[in-house]
Amino acid sequence: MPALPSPPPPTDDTRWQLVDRVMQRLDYQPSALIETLHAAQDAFGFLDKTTLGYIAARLHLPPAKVFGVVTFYNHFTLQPKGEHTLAVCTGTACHLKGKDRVLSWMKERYHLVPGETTADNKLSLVEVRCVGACALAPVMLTDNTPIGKKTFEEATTIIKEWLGDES
Amino acid sequence: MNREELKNLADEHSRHLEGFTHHILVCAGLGCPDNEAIIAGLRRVVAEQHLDKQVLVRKAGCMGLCALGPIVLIQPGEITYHNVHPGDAEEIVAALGKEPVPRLLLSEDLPFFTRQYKNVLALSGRIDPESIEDYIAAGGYGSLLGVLTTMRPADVIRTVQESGLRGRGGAGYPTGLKWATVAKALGEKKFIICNGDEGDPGAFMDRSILESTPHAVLEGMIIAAYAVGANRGYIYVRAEYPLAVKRLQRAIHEAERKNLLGHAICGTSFDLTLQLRLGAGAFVCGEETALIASVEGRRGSPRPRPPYPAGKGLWGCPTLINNVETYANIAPIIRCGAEWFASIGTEQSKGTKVFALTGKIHNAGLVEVPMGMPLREIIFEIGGGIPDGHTFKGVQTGGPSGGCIPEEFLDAPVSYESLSALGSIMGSGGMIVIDETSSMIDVVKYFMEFCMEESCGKCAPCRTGTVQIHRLLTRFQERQATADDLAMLEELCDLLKSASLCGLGQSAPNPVLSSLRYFRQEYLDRMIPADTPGEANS
Amino acid sequence: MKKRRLATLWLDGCSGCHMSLLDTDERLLDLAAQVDMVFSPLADIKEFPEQVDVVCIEGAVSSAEDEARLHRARRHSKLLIAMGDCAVTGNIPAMRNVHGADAMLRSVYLEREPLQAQIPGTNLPPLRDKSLPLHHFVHVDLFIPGCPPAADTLFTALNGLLTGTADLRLDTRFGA
Amino acid sequence: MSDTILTLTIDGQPVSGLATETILQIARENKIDIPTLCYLEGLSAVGSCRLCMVEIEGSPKLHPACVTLIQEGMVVTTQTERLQGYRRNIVQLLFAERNHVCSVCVSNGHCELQELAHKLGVDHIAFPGCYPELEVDASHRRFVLDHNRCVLCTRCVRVCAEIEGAHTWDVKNRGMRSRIVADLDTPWGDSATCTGCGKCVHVCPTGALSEKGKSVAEMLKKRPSLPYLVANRTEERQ
Repeated sequence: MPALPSPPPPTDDTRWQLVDRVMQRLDYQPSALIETLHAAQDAFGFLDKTTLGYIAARLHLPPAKVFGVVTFYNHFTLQPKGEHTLAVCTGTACHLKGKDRVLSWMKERYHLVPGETTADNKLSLVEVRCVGACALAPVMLTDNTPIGKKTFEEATTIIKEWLGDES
Repeated sequence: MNREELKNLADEHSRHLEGFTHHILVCAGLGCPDNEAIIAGLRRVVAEQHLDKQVLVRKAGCMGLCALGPIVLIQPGEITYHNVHPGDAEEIVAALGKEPVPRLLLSEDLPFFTRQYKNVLALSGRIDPESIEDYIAAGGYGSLLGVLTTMRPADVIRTVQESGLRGRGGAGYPTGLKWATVAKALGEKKFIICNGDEGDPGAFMDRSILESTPHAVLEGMIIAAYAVGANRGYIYVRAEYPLAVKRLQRAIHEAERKNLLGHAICGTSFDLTLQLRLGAGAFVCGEETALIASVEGRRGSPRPRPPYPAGKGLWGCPTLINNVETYANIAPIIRCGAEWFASIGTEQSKGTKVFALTGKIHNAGLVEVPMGMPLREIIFEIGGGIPDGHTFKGVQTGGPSGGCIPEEFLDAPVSYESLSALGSIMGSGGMIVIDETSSMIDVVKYFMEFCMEESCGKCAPCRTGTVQIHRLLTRFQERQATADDLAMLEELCDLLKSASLCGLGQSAPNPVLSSLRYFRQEYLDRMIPADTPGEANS
Repeated sequence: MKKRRLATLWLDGCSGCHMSLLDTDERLLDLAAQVDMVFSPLADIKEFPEQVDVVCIEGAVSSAEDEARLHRARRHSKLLIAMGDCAVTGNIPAMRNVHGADAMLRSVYLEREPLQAQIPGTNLPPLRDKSLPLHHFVHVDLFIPGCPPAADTLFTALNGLLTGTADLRLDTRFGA
Repeated sequence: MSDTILTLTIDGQPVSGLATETILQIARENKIDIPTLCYLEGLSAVGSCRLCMVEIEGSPKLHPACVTLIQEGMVVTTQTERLQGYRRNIVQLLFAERNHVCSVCVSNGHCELQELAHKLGVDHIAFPGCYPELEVDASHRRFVLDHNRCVLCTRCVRVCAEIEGAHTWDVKNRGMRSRIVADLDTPWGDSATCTGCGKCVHVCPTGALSEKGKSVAEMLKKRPSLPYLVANRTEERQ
């Protein structure tokens, strides 16, 4: 079978090279899909339909299959995130030790629920699956850095700082 | 690399390490925040005082006592400091060779340290996870070289079989038997996979092992691949474990450079390439057929077994899948012999097991104990009991697939057989302690919500049944449940257990069933009396 | 032989099931020989009586009033039959459950450019947010699915109950 | 080995088959009825609806008949009270999962879910409905996808990928949020991959996929063509 023509990247953004490199390293095999999606999300922060369409075409995968994979895994997001991210661990130890406290605080003070981003695009609140730092429960990650022990106070201080909230 | 070169490298690096009078090992795991600042602080003080030649500040793996972290270990002397801050650097350096800093000192007689039996974790916290030389100087890769030069694949399999090692991922399938099946399976290509998709919320054994001693896992995998005849392998790690991923990547690269991986390993005719594959957030990918689907780049939906992966796995080829801790047990078994391993533990559960001890417990952290140790000893002696004057209510083993064991069975030994007799499972090693302030129904509902969110949606009983069970538990939580609800709850649990496609669905009812067995009164107390007209069941 | 006391109740349904019951034609006479019709939308009786042997209920439970009438019927009847899909599954009335009662009322009375844009309120029992089948409130002794169940099915069921046939095999299904 | 004839009993009836055949195939050959929903002859078997679970003597577990190969001396039971109970519960769970309103459904009278409920004696749904808010995609010129009636059997996904070769359909999300999806969540009418062949419509067991402009009486689904297609194609290849 003659090779299908492969499309060029959708834009001349150099970040496409990061995505292309992964596909090339994995020989454009269908099995490269998840690794490629990781690379694309690392590069662009999220996965939009242009990106998915490009990856599907390059890997010769049906678009529906790509969409099925992207939406199966929690880690992938189709929406851009805010400048900062507060991730609240939903592991068992964190549940027992009151992860809900900071979530209710966020809801009360900023009307923000997990999965949402503030209107000024400063902060995204997300829930993450157990990060395995259970001894620090309840665990929160501020821009991917775990904070422990005095979690609640630390987290609220950092969030107020991010949002320029001086009260 | 041959045995002699390995020995030379080990000797050379040992001499280098022995050249320092003091070693300061800082836990650089995910569970010890600020460790980078502490290491930087210590290095700065050492440099300022021109002690570079005498004092070596090293990054190390997890030392287990995460609740009191960050932990710093001083050698020689086995001095352990806890709750260290970057600002403590000067004091720590000043105390080297003198009286330890009392404020930070942990007694080495703590049962937490003395009651453990470290096998898999023996090097954890003792070596730099990012240095292959450190691992080799500690005897690492010796088992591999021994295997490649003196043992046939069948000998390796026999040794593993004789050791009695069972899978540490949860199900406890005999490891040697699995290896033998893959070795016998027909197929030109065979694969080996390491399951590092530790999805049980509240468990972090595999994260810690991968972060602390990545080479131990690689060594186990290389030996396994040799034994079953696989030439390609994948390590599937959760994307939530960035540090483990980074260290594994580095470890693979270093092992390749030392010819311990890749083409013609150590001059033999054995080839093995290992690649990392990142999970993307799906608990069900811990199930082996789902994990294979994910490695193939597909949705992580399990498929019916048989055929089992040992016969038809990755791309339809025979595939060996073991968990991180299982592989980490291999090198010690080869090194110390099957008899040694089989001498530890109980009749049907051999060796040691690593547990992640969390929840309402003093010494939250990672512990390794011989199989057969009573739960009470793990929780009350090693774990230091329940903090803040609260009382023990139950311990959940096996996470969302396990059950909660109450006080009256605390003298049961931890082993595959006894935990399953108690209606729980060994699982991967999560041990979550619950005190009297938590309602069992709340805990059980938490696990059911987890299973509901993590259900892949392929089979009807799990996809739809978890939703209905979760709804019923909410009715109990809100004290709206009726006797019919209780009957329906039990019926649905039976359905999921018997009819679901994979382990996730089949074990999802376990927390409910075990709480109905041991804490039934909590359900009964939340039911509305039979003669009250029922509220709408919606 | 003393005649059995039969009641029928019409909750949130289209009355099609009652029509189907009337559709038993001349067999109504056989039924009439066996029962007294003590309460029914087909008879002018205001209060649900105290002692009823069999009550056939059409329609889903869509308001507090429906709920109260259902409970009263259950309290005073030996056998309660869910007659037709609305009573058995919620059927058409339950289609609003996806959006809730408010959204449905707004959509129907305010957002469709009606002549008089207002939600009728006075003198009407307020709707429950969800419209639900009978068995979510009370114990149901027999379910007769069908929209509506065929006249034959209804007759077989009633006749069977009255004559004490142990094994009632009704050839009907949802949507029949 | 594959041409060895094996003998076994299903519901007490002695039957025989090849080692490559499944319990379901042999049962159907012998007019033993095992309920199925996701299974369709001609498509790969996925064993996901769990309705065809059977008991096998000597095994504590239940086995999906559609993917379990027969073995010599196997003693299979397909109709115990326990199995029928599970089947009734699964059918009820499926009804409760989405908005199945048989009386106004285009497939009323020729729907496999409705028929299963009837055959299994499901006369009401014990579980409360979930009443999810679901879309109806009527963007295609000839066909309609109504998620309210979908049971996620994935026959449409398989027929499109395996027989038509278009792979327009897949499943998005997971668990209770799983939905059939075209391309990159594209309205069906805008799908670049759909060939408009209509095979998905004809394999759909319920009213989730239907043809526009057809009345309930007209919306009959034509299925027997599948094994014929598969057989022809296999012969061609050989």
